[in-house]
Amino acid sequence: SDEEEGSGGDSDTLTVYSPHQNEIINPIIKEFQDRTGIKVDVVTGGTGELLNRVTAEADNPGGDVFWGGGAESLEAFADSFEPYKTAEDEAIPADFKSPTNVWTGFSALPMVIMYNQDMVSDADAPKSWGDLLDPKWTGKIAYTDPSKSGSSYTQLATMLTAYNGDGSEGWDFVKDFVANLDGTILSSSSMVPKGVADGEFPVGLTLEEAAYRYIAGGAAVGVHYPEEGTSAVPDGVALIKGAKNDANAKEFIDFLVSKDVQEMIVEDFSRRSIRSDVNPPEGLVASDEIPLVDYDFEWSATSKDEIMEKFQEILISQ
Amino acid sequence: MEEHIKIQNVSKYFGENKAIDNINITINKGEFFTLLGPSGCGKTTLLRTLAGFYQQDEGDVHFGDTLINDVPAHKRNIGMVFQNYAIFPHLTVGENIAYGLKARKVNKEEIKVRSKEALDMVELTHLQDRQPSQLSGGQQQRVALARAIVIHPGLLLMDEPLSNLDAKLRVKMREDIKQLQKSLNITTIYVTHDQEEALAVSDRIAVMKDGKVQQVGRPHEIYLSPSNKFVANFIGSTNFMEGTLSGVDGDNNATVTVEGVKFATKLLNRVEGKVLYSVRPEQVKLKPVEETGDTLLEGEVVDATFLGESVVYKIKFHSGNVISSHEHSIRYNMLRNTGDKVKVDLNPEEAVIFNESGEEVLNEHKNISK
Amino acid sequence: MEEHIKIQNVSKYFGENKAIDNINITINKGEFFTLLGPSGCGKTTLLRTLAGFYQQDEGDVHFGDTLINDVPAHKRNIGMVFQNYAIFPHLTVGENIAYGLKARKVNKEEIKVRSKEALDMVELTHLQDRQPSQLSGGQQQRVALARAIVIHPGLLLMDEPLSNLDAKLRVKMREDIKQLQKSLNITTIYVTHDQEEALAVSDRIAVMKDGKVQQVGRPHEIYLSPSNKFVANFIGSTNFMEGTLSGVDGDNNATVTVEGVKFATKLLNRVEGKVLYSVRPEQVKLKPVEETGDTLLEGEVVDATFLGESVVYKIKFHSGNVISSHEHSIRYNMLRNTGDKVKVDLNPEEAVIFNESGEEVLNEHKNISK
Amino acid sequence: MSTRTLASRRNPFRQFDFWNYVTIAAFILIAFFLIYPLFNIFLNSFWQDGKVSLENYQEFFSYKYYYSALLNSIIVSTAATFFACLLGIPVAYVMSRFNIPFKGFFHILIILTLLSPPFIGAYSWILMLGNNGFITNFFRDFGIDMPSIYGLHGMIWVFTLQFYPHIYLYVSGALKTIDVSLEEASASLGVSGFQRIRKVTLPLIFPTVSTGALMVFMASFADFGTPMLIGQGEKVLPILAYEQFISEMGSNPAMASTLSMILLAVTTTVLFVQRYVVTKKTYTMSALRPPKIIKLAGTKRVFATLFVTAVVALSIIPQATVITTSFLKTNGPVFAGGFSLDSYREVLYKVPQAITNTFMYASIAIVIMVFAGLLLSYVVVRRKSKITSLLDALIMIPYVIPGTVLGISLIIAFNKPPIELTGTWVILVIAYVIRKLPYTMRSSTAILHQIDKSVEEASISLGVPPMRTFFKTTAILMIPGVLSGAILSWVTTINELSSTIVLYYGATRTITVSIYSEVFTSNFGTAAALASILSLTTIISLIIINIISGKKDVTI
Ligand SMILES: Nc1ncnc2c1ncn2[C@@H]1O[C@H](COP(=O)(O)OP(=O)(O)OP(=O)(O)O)[C@@H](O)[C@H]1O
Ligand SMILES: Nc1ncnc2c1ncn2[C@@H]1O[C@H](COP(=O)(O)OP(=O)(O)OP(=O)(O)O)[C@@H](O)[C@H]1O
Ligand SMILES: [Fe+3]
Ligand SMILES: [Mg+2]
Ligand SMILES: [Mg+2]
Repeated sequence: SDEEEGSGGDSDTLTVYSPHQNEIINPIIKEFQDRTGIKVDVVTGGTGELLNRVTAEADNPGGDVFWGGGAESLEAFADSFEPYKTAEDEAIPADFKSPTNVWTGFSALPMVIMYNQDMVSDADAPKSWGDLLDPKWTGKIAYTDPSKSGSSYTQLATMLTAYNGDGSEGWDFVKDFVANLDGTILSSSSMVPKGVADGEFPVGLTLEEAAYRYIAGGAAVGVHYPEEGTSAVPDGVALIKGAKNDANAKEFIDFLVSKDVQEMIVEDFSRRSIRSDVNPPEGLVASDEIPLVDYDFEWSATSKDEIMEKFQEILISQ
Repeated sequence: MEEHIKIQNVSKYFGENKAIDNINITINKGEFFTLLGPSGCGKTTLLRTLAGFYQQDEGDVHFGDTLINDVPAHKRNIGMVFQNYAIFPHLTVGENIAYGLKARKVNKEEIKVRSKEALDMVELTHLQDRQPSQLSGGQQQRVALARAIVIHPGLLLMDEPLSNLDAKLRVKMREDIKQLQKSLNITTIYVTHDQEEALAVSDRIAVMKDGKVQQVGRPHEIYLSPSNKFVANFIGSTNFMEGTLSGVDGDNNATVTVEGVKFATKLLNRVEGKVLYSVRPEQVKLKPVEETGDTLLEGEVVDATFLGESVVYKIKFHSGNVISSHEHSIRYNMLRNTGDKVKVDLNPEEAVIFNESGEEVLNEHKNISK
Repeated sequence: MEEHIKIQNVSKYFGENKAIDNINITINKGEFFTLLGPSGCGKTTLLRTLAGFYQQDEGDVHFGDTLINDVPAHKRNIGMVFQNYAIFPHLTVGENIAYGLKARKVNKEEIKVRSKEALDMVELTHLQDRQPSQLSGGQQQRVALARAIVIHPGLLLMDEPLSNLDAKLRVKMREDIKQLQKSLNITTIYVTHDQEEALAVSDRIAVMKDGKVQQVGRPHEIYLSPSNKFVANFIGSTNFMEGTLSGVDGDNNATVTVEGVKFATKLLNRVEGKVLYSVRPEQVKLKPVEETGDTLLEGEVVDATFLGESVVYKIKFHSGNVISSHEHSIRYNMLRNTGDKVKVDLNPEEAVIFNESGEEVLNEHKNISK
Repeated sequence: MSTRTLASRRNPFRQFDFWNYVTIAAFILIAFFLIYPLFNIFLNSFWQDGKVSLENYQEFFSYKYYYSALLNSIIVSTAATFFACLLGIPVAYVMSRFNIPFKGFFHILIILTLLSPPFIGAYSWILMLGNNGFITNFFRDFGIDMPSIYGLHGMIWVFTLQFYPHIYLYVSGALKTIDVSLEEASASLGVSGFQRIRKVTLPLIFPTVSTGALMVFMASFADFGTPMLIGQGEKVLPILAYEQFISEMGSNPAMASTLSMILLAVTTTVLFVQRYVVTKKTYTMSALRPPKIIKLAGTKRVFATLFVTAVVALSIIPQATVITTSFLKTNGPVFAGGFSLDSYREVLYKVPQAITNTFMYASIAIVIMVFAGLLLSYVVVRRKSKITSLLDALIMIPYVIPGTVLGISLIIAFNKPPIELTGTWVILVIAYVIRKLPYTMRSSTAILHQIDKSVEEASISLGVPPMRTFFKTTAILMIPGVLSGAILSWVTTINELSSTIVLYYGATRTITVSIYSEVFTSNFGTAAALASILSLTTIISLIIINIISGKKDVTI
């Protein structure tokens, strides 16, 4: 690969911007350093903060790779990234990479309905998007503002897709759903699993991975995969435009999607791999058992403004 | 006469330093009582102890029959004028004055009337709405005075309330204070460094030094019959001259020799030896040099200071000793000049004879019993 | 004599209020110059303008040949004693005094010597290491004084520097100040409300009222030959009596009638009509009631106040008018009593005759040319 | 006032001294490090589709979604300010005037309250008073339904308890410089106790109280962490602004800027109102007779102590929660029950460098801030003019701009030659100084209002030029008051997150960044361990400050 595109780059360092948790970052980075001898600097922070930082630094990028953040978010900031087709491209299904190669998936993240088992029995817990309209959940659903969170936007787009055929392209359903939120709308997606686990909310919409961290930790929570079908949009990794350590960055991306690393995240972190040749983690529902809608990533990306505007209207008119 | 304030064996320390030392004073209801003494002698400290801002370390203070050692300041019903004024900077002149009345829930109408009275008295009616920061020093002091007086307190404590006023205004104000005090029968304790003021307004005066009371008495007692050298010297000025007592007879009649001149005197006790002969400058009479007499001394004018009303001469004797003499300056062009020779009458009838250390009065002088 | 300070047409406003109004004064090198006037007349304001803390709104100030309007305060080489002391609360007494010397980079040894001198002068040597908060009011004032003097400034400005000291100490300090000032030839501008002090120490005095200078002159000029009623009344006290001028001849000799008694007088101009006859209390001589004479008036003692050195009598004439007379209190038991009848000599030779409004002097009185 | 105008007519350069240079230097620095970086934001708010327009403002005021957020913000901030005064003033008064036992300890705890680590503060209130909160459940067992913490009242509650230390610190500083003879005068006129405090003490320290109140108002007006957690449906302005700027889904710079501008407009108005009122109600006092501690006896003392204890205990709950949490056994985001030191073990490796960084940057920043605070407050107070008022207002801007936004503007401004500061510690220090200077600045101006000018004049009359006079007299007299603000600056700098998060790089990582990255990945155990370490080191730093400032009458 081409070397030293950026100015003054030092070929044995790499700066990674990542909103991932340290449990994941530390072992993987260590592995990468051991293998390549490249010294990695990690800058952590919230997805939004890091993405905006990348934009701000456009004239003189401080980071090389953006690792983490939902695909929807990365897509929203596509201007800040350099398209890169990984060495492992063939092993990755189209669902898990950007059509324009702006990002590449890292792990697959199905959306789930999470519930607190102390507050609601497995049987009573909502099992479908439709169940969420039940008046008994009025004001008790933990849901994040989709304009703020990529994952929440994905949930919205998934609902729309699931009810696509209802004559209003799913918007009637969303209207009812928003009505049932009763004004409770959270500002940060990490508050959903936390809130459900703590019993602040009986149910919430979140990522499978986020919910499983609580289950693995021993919290009394459970998940249902919505019967109408959910989506499994991945979180991703992307090459920052103008990266100073461009070569190392690419090497790192390739490394992340390589088979052994993907196997490692399945085994060690119970995450679903984006590779077709890696099995899902033990104890998790098998991928093919999860009901999936036909999530059109391109549609969700291109119609983002329109969808958000409609959602805002519904929200504001409450 | 009804006793109002009783100060018994009161002392107050600042660290090692005894600021007031075993004070015993009784003050009568309605009395105008003045504390007089040099800077740092403990006047403010005593006043603040009475006000309740300091707690004495020893002794008791009674107001009437009540022991008030432990009564907090705001329950003592006092009015106080502070040495540094302590005007409320956030209130206007008028509000400062009405402050204490409002606290006493006096009705609005009366507040107005009494504030007006007080303002008139201190001649600040026209500045009623000014902020204190826009007042001159003397104006601030007058606000402090009006504020304390307007509440008609049971006990009025004033710490040099007139120190920043001009002579004219000071005289007017002290007369007003005196009059108000008498008409309302307010017991008043007054601190001043101005002995003339003290003499003019006080019913009684306590002269203090180093935290101790030196003498308590009516103004002319203090002035004319000081109980020791310090008092004699502090109140007004005094000429001290060395003298010798001799020839004491059974009736305590004796002869005192000063500057070589012998005067007869009547002693309180039979003593002889060295003494201090003290005579006030205004009692030293200057005569034309031509005059003669057994008790006249010759001297020379070595200095003359014009003080308006009077002139202070320094007269030097042949012995080299110098004394002062005050004369009314009736005519400026009749002033004596430096170098003039004069005859001096030491006026033994008015003189006070102290023992050598100045601690004790030796002679009888009845001139104060008027 | 060398001119040092020249104040030309200086005015200063506070908002609408003219605090000083078109002041013109020239002060000579080494002169001891005093500003005297009632509270609020603008003394502090003028002093602060000279110090550079206020900028005058009109007029110029020269120090020597230099126009100093725009010279910042710290470059004016002045020493200033503030009316409210303005002691540095965070420095000890000693540090306060050494402050200005340090700023002048005086060497350590000399700082010590000069601080010691200044401390001795204000009698605070023993309190050198105290914090200002532990000082009495008078002690604080003395620190302020020592601090200004120790730097031996070219111009010393003192705003009531002795107002909180007792008479004794005040006299001592003013003599010390005067002596130091003379020996170092420091031009000094002194603000005081104490006219006696002003008369005693000043080379010249400016009497102010409502921001305007009323009269500038040597002490005895001001006292004996006041240029208007205000000055006559403000400096010392004065008896004002209504009179009538008549019978002016070619040489301006005339007759003035007061309380029915006629005195001869020599006028400056040919005028007749109503006048104010003013005579100082100490110039009013009291005689035994038995005495007779054309110019003697009969009166009755209606009040007597003992002031130590002197006694103030209020004498009521048959007309009902009351005047004051001061007499030296030679003997307390010789005091006149209320109700006593006396003869009064109005001493026309010392009297000043003003026109009816009190603005102008009408008669000649040469007694000041000594 | 006429002095100034007329004097300048005579000679415009007369006043051109040291302080003019300070003013000019301040403007240059502010222009460079504040105006220039934020310029884009201001511009953006008037920029829509490539042309100047007021569309964004129109939109703001026509949608309830937006303007109700403004309304909420004002309600919350005003109420929080009011209640913070209600708590802070009495606590300050009792602590500085009476012989309360364990004063130093309480004092540290109150300061510690400010050290509420990102999100954890509000989170611990959720643990107590949330739908499933500890206290909520406790009362529910008795059949009492507690109102939930969520909503405006919850924000007010949390802000009050988190920000009353501002009032406490400022007021304590002011109470030390009051001239007691004024209080004595009041007592001598028969007014004492509560009445006296109300009629004399409070009006006298009003400038300081109002400054403290201003800071509380600003702090609650600008905070988004707490509303984010417990606001739920109720939005406040900073959340909207923050979300618009830092959205994961791409930001709307125009609306974001508009929100910032409105945020700024409100706070600037409040600032000017406060300044206007303060200048009319400012009184100088000579601190020659400073107050003494009153020895309360018996029940009064117990009562006073109980009062302070209650307030302190209530406000320290978040800290206590944090410390307890740090010792809990955790399993990822879930508390597993039982105690352990695992959380500490896990974070220990990254702590030393982060601590060094934190304290090094904060130390450099605080030195600059104290210095700047002294000088600038002098200019603002003693050389009052339109220009210096503007300066004062400019200095307050960073206080109300979300730190993240400021951080991002700094990146954009200093990301390319000639000045490349991104990635260095310098840019962090700059951000800290800009953001935290208002605390020091406010306390300095407040104290300066109380210091008698004649002390300075005395020094000048002794031949010491204005600048040296300042450092030798006024500056020293200001120290106790300045320190009360400087401590706020210090503690909040140590605690600064929002700008750090976008400005740091690996080598310049601070403790709060570490805490944050744990918090947003829901590792509350390790976050709490880090936060506890932060608290501990802060306490140590405060004790050291106390020792160094020694006799200068500073109770940390
Ligand atoms: N800052 C100010 N603002 C408005 N008016 C003022 C201010 N300072 C002084 N004045 C007014 O100006 C006049 C002159 O004040 P100044 O302080 O010069 O008087 P002073 O002669 O020193 O009086 P005192 O002997 O009482 O100290 C007074 O009427 C006073 O009220
Ligand atoms: N707070 C204090 N700490 C220590 N010493 C003090 C304190 N206050 C006063 N003193 C000392 O106590 C003595 C008496 O002080 P006080 O203020 O009573 O004097 P004063 O008679 O009022 O003097 P002045 O006429 O100068 O005001 C002085 O020597 C003073 O230095
Ligand atoms: Fe998210
Ligand atoms: Mg005193
Ligand atoms: Mg004055």
